[in-house]
Amino acid sequence: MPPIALLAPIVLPVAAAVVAAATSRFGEPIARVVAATGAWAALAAIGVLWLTVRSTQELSLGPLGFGVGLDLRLDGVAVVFGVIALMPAALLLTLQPRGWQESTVALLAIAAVVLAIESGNMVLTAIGGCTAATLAVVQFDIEDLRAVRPSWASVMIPWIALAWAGVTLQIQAGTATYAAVPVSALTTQIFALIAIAALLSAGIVPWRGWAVRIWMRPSLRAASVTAATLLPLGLYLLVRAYELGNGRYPQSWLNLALATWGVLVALGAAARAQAAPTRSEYMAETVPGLAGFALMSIAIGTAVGLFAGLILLASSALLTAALPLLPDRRGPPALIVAAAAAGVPPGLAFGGRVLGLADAFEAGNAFGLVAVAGAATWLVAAAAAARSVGLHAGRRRQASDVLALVAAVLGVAVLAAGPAVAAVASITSDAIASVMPLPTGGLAPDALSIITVSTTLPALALFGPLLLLGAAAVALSKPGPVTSAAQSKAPLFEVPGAAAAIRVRDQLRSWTIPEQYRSLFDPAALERLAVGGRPALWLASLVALAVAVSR
Amino acid sequence: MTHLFSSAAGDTLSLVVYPGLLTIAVFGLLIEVAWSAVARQAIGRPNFRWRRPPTVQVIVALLVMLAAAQFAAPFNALPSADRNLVIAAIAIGFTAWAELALEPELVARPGLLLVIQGCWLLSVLGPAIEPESLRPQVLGNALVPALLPVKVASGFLYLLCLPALMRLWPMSPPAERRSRPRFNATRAMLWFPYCGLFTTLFFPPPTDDVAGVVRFFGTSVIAALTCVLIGTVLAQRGAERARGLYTRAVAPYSFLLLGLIVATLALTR
Amino acid sequence: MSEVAAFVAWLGAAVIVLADSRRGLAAGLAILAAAAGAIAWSQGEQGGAIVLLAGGVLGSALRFTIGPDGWGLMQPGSTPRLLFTVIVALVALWVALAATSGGSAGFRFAVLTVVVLLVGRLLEAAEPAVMLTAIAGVALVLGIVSGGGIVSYAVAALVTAGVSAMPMPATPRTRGT
Amino acid sequence: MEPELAIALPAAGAACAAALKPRPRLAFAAGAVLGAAGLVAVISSRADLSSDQLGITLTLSPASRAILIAASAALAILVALPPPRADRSNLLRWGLGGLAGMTAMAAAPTLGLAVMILLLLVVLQGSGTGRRAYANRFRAPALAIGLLALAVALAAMQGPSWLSRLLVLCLVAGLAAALGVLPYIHEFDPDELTSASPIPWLAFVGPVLAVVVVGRAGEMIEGAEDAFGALLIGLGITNILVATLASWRTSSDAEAWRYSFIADWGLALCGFGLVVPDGVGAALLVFYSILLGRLPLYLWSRQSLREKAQTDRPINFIVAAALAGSAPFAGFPARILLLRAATAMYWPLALVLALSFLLWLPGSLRLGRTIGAPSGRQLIGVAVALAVSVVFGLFPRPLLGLAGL
Repeated sequence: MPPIALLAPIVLPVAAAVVAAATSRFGEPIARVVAATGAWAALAAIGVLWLTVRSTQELSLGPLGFGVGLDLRLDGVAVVFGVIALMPAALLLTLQPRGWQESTVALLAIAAVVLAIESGNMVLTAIGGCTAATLAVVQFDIEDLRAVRPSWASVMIPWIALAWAGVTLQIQAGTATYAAVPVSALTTQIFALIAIAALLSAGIVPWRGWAVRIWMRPSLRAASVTAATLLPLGLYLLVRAYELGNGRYPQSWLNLALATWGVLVALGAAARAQAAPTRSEYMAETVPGLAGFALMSIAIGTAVGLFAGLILLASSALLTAALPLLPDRRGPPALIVAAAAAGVPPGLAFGGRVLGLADAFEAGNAFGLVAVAGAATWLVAAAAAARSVGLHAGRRRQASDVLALVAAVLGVAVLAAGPAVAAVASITSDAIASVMPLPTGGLAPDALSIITVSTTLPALALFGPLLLLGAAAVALSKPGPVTSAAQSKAPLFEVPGAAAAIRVRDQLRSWTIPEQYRSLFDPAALERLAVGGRPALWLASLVALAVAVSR
Repeated sequence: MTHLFSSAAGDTLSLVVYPGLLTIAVFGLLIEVAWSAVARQAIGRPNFRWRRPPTVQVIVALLVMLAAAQFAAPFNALPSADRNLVIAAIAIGFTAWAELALEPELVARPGLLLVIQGCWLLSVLGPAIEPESLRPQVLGNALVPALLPVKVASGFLYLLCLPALMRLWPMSPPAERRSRPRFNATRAMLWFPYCGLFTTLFFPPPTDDVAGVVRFFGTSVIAALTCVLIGTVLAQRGAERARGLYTRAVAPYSFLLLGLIVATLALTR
Repeated sequence: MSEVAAFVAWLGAAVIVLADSRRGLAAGLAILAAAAGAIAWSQGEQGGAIVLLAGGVLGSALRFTIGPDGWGLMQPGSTPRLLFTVIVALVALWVALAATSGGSAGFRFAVLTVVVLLVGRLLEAAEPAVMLTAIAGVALVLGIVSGGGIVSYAVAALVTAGVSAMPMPATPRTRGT
Repeated sequence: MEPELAIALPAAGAACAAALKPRPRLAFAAGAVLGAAGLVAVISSRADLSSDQLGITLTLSPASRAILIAASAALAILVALPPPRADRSNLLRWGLGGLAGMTAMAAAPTLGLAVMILLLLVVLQGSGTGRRAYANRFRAPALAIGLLALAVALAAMQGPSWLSRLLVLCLVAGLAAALGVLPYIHEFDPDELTSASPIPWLAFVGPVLAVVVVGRAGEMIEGAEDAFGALLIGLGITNILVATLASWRTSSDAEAWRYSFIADWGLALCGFGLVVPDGVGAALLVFYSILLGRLPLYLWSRQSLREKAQTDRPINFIVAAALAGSAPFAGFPARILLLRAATAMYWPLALVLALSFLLWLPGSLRLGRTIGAPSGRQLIGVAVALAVSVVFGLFPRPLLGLAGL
């Protein structure tokens, strides 16, 4: 496979976007088909590129002019994250009806995400990520101008931070190429910039950030594609940081801080979910909650933790594709998706959470406390999921039975994939080994079980029979009567201090400049003064500059 | 492939027969009868005639058999290295929420239940922090003097939480649809998971012989009877006193335990 | 000689500062051109001096024909301008004699005082003829200080003449791109 | 001979366009041919080919040459795809006149000569018909000439250190006054002809003037380089902060556009102030994005500005992203270079710049809407400007290479 083929996963969606725009006059369905084809083609290209060589491929097309080269690199990590980002995006572009403009912008955003993931250096990743974030904002505005969307600044900050980290690496180490940065160059300050970029670009924050609010829009077309692409991209940065540090972050307390942040994110999502007034608001918290657990697992700093994070990311990817396809009405699809998100055994989310928590315990020290908090958070999320079953739908979106069936199938896939977790581990071992050393004996030596420090998870032997027994038993069981109509339910608990925090926030927002002082802060008056072209002002500023220059 | 089938067969045996579903059913039946007698409730006749079981009971059964398979019970076919405390704790924890999802009318005070479950989870996982191991038998075996205070305090918290988790407290569900007392099969399935986990975590693992079996189940029965005793006392004191106990005593005590765990962690480093 | 020329340059600039009509402005520009030519001559740039003088005189002649009628020297309300010319001269004298070196003191005084006076006039004036005369004077000084040989003097002379030839602009209220 | 031709041919084109005004087609044809020939002459005027046909050595520095080529391209785009109600021959006349003056300034061997040519441009622009009073149009550029003339005069003297600092002050303040950035903002009338408004100083002539002044300053400010850089950076950050906020909050959309030019100039001034090659490269990229992006977009938006038509179509958001300097548009690599230069010099400055980059966003969203719903030639023009911005945003190397960086 010639190295130039590494451009294919980026070029194919761009080409599809051009075709979709060009064929728009022939009707939306054609543009939709073209868009779906482009997304699937990018996914297929990544698969083919990797499967034909099964090792890292690199392409360098020379310097771009601002200190970085067009260096593309497809290694195991890039393949894993590419698949995690592209799979749900392709599904959504296939199943959701979109206008040609939305399809075109979505395809360009997908191409930008692939560029960010395939890029061999940090500055190019920042460019790809910033492009994807900008196009996400454009998607939101095309879809519904009045609905809530992330502020443009909030999605730009992380990529500016990453660009800054990249150029700082260039200055201090002479390069921002992932594979060439010396370990000593990854200082705490640079890592802090990378971490800020990762957390903010994916919206992984404990409060109700944009990653939650986008799921409350009337339409979920732009929200789902954005969540499917930007969430993995954020966590991708933290995984690449392991490569920069030769499998470690600069300080171990950074691992602990990030893991704690991840649990706080999951706890925040669970606490809001258990108080959600409608099922749609509950569903808005599921993906961010999983992202919190994924962050906690990835931050632990071991191969098992990283694998657990990848599993949780894969689960969230499938759920991201399922959520917008769910109908409003109560029924098996909503129940299955909620169960899958809550981590009911022996599902993929269950396996990922168990591995992540087990790894945190085995990491020792304060990580054990983080693990206890994580387990408690998991149960709160489970309680919230159970409570959500009887809630009002909260939205007036119609979804066809076919889409509901697809959502249910995706939920079942998450639930049924648990036994395969060890097989997945043996497949992704190479990817994990490219950023951090594997434990002696490997992660999953026999594709049947995963070995942690103190235990072994017999994924296939234990979860397999449980899955079969469960499937048979549930099929033979008698569904309980729908004992209550949808109703508004009281929260399971009030978050301590939440009301006080809201009061303080409202007070701060209500602060204004007293009437008698407003004239001092009248921007219009300042503007009139500045543009008046008065020589007196010019001479005064000349004197001021003279004083400044004489310092 | 042979290795897969052999290990799958062993795991299935521990899931379905021992210490899995069958053991859970027998143990639960006995203790539930005892509780009914103590609580002066008409037990109702267990209906052994075949009928399609309610989905909620099926889900609970699947969860508890997964949990029971992780116990350090003698002759457990699941290899000791394959057992995981997190799986056991989470599977048991899920049972309450399966009921809330499928039969919400039968769950009393879910909010308070969640708080108590959090305390219980701390008593289960807290002792695992310092040993940095999730193998139940390792935790049961941990008799290092420095860890004993945490272990004892956790065991006490576990027992305090047990009556509420087993719904032996005098809190009535939102809508009891049953006209006459009926055998509570769901609760019966929870006796062994909770009590067996208590035995696994806080007592040294028994040997794989008859004495070991007697010791394991004897300890579990004692834990169950202690739970019944506390439940009876709570029932006599009334709902408000029970609620007060869990909100004003058990929850603060769990924070105390958390402090003890942190202190132990700091001192043993 | 350069000291006399410097004083004459200040005089020319002062006349431009104090005049409001075409004759006074033309006289100031002519005086300034003569001084500029003399300074150039004293620096050994005879050719440049002649070109500069020619440009300045032509500019002065053009200014004589374009602009508000009359001399307009020292009109009521011009006292601050008079003070301005004196203060600038004193400050420039101090800078030229005490604070700086390089070239002759007269050259330094002339350049500083003319530029500052004419920039001050530019900032204060509203009449196009006055502003164009002041900027033409600045062009003359630039011709001396640019240091590009005869070309600088020639360009300065052309600019002075060209600027003085500019018709008084009209300001119709138009809209457009 | 090339530099002389690069000056003379556009000047002749402007003269022809002016002389043949009664016959617009002929005026346009003559101007176009002579302008194209002038562009060829600029392109062939390499730095190593100096000429002294007129008794002085004329040379175009690589940076000036690159900016002149970009300015010519901008003029070509605008003449080929003129804004609604715009007279092509008029655009060409003013554009070629400006180009001739810019080329002359760039080729002049001394700053004094460049300032005299600037003076001529100022007087010529002032002679045009505008809506503002003559004095208001003329005063600020005239102040710039005075300050730059004073700088040239001071450069001819020796003296204490404060003298060189005064020289630096005159250079920087003169440049700011010529451009019309803070604190010397020119008076602005939204309804005025663009050729008579302050916009040409900000968006057409300004870049070359800045390159010339900064380029010549090197040999004039020995010993005061730090003060020069600090003053440029200080003015740059002031312009960024004030102009981005003003572009967002000001009541008039046309004013918002003017402030957005000033904000971009803030970036360029910071780039020049950082003195390292990355900073200069950033400044040049900002100039390219002004000449090939912001200026044409502003001119194409003027019709909808007059009609007060605002739309929220995809094209408006994409234009907003381009104006905000978001990736993949040309502003982003400029910002990356600026960050690198600032980090190399003094990292807290990089932090301030990184935060200030966010201030472009609200104003740009507003400006994007003022493009309205472009159609026909205007839509093609917007698409071309965006495409150029994307190409140079992802691959600015040719532009920087053209400028010798």
